[in-house]
Amino acid sequence: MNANEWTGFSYIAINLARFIRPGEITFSGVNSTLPMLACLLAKKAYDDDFIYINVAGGVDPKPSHIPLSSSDPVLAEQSASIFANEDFYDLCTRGRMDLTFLGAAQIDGEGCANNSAIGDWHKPKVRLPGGGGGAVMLPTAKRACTWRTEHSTRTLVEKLDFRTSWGGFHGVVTPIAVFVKRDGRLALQSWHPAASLEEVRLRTGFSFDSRQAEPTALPTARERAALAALDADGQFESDARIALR
Amino acid sequence: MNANEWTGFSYIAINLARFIRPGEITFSGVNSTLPMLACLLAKKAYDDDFIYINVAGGVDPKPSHIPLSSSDPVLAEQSASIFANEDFYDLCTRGRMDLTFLGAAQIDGEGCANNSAIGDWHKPKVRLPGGGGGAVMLPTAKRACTWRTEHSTRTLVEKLDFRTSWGGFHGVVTPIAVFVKRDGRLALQSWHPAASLEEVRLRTGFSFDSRQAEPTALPTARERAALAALDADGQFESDARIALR
Amino acid sequence: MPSGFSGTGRQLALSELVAKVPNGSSMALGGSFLHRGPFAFVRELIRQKKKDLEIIKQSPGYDIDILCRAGCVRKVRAGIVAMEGNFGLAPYYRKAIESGTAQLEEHACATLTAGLRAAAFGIPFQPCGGVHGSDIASLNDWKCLPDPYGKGDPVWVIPAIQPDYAVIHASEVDELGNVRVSGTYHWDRIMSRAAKSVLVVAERTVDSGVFAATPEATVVPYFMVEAFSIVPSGAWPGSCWPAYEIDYPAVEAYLEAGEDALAKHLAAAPEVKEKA
Amino acid sequence: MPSGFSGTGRQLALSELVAKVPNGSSMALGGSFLHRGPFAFVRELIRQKKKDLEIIKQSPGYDIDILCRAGCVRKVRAGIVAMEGNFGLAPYYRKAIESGTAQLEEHACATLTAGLRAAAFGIPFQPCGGVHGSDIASLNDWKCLPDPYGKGDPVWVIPAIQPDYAVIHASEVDELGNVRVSGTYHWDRIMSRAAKSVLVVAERTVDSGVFAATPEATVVPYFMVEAFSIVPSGAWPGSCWPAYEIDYPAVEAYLEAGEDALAKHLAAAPEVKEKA
Repeated sequence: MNANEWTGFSYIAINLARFIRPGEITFSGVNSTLPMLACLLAKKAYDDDFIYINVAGGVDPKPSHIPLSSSDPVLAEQSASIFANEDFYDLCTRGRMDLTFLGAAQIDGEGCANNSAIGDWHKPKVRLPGGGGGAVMLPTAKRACTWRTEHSTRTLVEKLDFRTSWGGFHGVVTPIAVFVKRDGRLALQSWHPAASLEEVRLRTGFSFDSRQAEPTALPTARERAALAALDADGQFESDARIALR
Repeated sequence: MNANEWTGFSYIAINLARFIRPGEITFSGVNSTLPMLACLLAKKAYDDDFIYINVAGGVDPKPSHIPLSSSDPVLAEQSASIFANEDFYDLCTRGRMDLTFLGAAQIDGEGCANNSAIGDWHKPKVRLPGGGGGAVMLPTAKRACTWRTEHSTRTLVEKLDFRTSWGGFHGVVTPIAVFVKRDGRLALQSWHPAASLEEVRLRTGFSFDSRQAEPTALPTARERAALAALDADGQFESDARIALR
Repeated sequence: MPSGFSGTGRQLALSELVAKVPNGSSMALGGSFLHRGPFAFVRELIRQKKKDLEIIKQSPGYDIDILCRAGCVRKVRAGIVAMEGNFGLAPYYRKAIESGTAQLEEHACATLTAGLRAAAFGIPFQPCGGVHGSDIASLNDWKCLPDPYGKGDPVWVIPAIQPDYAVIHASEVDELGNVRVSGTYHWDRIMSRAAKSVLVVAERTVDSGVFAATPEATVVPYFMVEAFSIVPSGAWPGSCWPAYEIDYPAVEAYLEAGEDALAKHLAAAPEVKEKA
Repeated sequence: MPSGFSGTGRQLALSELVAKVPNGSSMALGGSFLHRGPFAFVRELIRQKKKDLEIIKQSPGYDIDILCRAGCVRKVRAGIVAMEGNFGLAPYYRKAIESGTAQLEEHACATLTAGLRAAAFGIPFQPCGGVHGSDIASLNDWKCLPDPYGKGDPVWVIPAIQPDYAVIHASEVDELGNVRVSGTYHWDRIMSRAAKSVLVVAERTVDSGVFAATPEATVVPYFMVEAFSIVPSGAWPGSCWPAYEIDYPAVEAYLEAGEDALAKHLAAAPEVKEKA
């Protein structure tokens, strides 16, 4: 594969999947198509299994098809149990959620998130979806990861308009970069091989450590095959409308 | 029926049943054979129905036989739902348990209960079963009723050895008397027609108002028939070993 | 209001069911986003021109959007609001909040659940894990209490949230109003315990004997249910597993601007077509 | 300890399952009185001469009695203790408490549940309705907190209770360790969420496909279960609905005085007869 062929959509899905660790309890929620795909991709592409739970109540489901809605009940097909909303939140607050994926509109250099409003909360320019899982899950999960389909100084900011969730993401994936938390701040782990450290720096609103950063490893054949199988007709990719630039 | 034929067993079961009101949510728990019988009796003997829930998770069950254990899963037979322990406790603490039956070893004049120990709690002469439902249910249920198979100054006391549960029973039935709460104290409502006001007073450790008391109305034919059907071979009655004196 | 509901006559027409709800009521709505929401009920609220409603739901979407669009909403208590399923933000909800015509009490989903738990448990407040560092706490003037036992960290406590009604779309009810759902019950269970009354719209009735064969699967026992209606496909344009999936073109048509689009959408609903 | 348990090799012989438990462990036991208790597990604790156990259960009976009789118990946290089913008090438990060889933390059933809820919810304490006026509160040095929102009455809060193990007797498990029970789950559900680890003894295994057909009925998902054993009739001499009822003569025989009676009872247990 040529680096230029690696689309933003595939970059995010695969790099989110790479955060999943063997044997760990990993959760994907509402409004989270890319994490849903990442979890399903990891099940297909990696030898080591993990415990996949999702907001539809599914536990290691075998969905008959991949739904557009990441909370679709199809995601509980062939599940041997329904692990409902109260249950997975409690699992998280008692400290046994290894990895959760959470959405974020703005992310700051400490990995905190704004999901609430652009502008003043009380007089918002844009009212965003809101707190969701974050304010409770981000500080209580062992690790939380997020993604942004736009890498810009509007989304990766020096200062959040509102701090919906505190606690700091373990990992953040954009179309051109992967950040991980190091010493309480987001550090660049790798950049899209078709981008560059300089581009990432220019398009990021917060300062970050890049000393250990390098180009992201290209997708393996298995990662590519798994994603292709999940998005056979390319609808997820086209719906997501993710551009590198 | 002659008053002398009215056994203590039947007196308690029927008078507990008479506390049950139409349409109300009524609960019987563990270690509560007589309330279990009272609830089943009320379903048979009275025209008006009520909502019967029990500790086996049953809601208006139709048990195939009447179990010796009042928490037996048979008490959920034919139930359309299982209303499990957390659920009925929550129902009570949020103020929607109309009537619960609760055991008590000692009862004082305010209708508070000791289920914990005879003698000093820390050096008990007799270690009793313990708190159970009472400490939470007695003060939060709309009404709670209890029974004692022994009517004596050891069981109906001026001062409890230990106050396991506060809140005051709405009703107390013994083999010879029915008390109800009036102005924050147990008042005598009626006495067994084969006993007398004087006998009740002599055998009760706390003082009580008896101004509205009268002999208890004899069992109706339906009440007697219902109890006879529930205890066809008389095993409950013989196991209970309840003497008037 | 009685502690429990019983007796016959509790199965009503949808219009009668909705007529029970006074203006100004607070209402927890079951389901999540486009899945198994009480959407026929919500549309009937609009037809009956209900006003000043307070809507309580961890993850509302279509329901809160259409209610805001029709001007029925005074207050929203929610965790996350979106259409989902690739439809993005809920535009009419967004407009209502941005313009101030509806008031938002923003929650994390789990803090809303904590408030419902407090009501369900009969306690004034419920501690909730997490929350620290979130600006939502000060927004809502939530309190953080130290552990009186000196063992744990201070914990945020959420005040009780007791809706007047929990409104649930069920897979099936029996003739008494016992409720079962297929798949996840989302937050329906805790809503049913927290609310003063539960109203149910179900896809169908089945015989009580079916419920009695696996009573463990009943989510809400009949005595919590004040009344219920049968509306097949009532969760349209959302899904009701496993009977039907999201009707994406219908959601798209709903999202078209203008009063016409709304009227057309309301007229196309299964509870209307059923009658016609 | 991992957050979740997975992989094969988690089905063990009963002796291996029990061998996982170190002396001094705290253990929540499922079921209630003589119903669906993990009694084969409890007897194996005795055979393995476990010591200093802390037993946590709202309504223990046979289990706590036989463990006290065998000298395995250091501490009991319980709501109500009795043999039930007309057998009255639990005599060996009673003796252990009266003589001080075991220590009792007396609860109301619901306060014990509150403590388990605190652990399950990841919070240091859980408010619990009722309790006011009970001498149990001062016995345990429980605290009563005012409502910081000034709306409700002061409420008693119970400190978190996190057992090392929850031990459950299940109607059936699948090959992964998913757990179903018939009838009420008593307090098994909250115990499984509160404990650091769940150990299960089940009547039988069934194919995962059976579970997948009605996943709503699964009480404990496999990833909470550290390990499990299959012991048919393992709840003997108690009931396991609908397979078998209480074996009253066996309970009566157990209650006979003397070491012989205990030895005979242990030898008559199904987990022993199975092997022979």
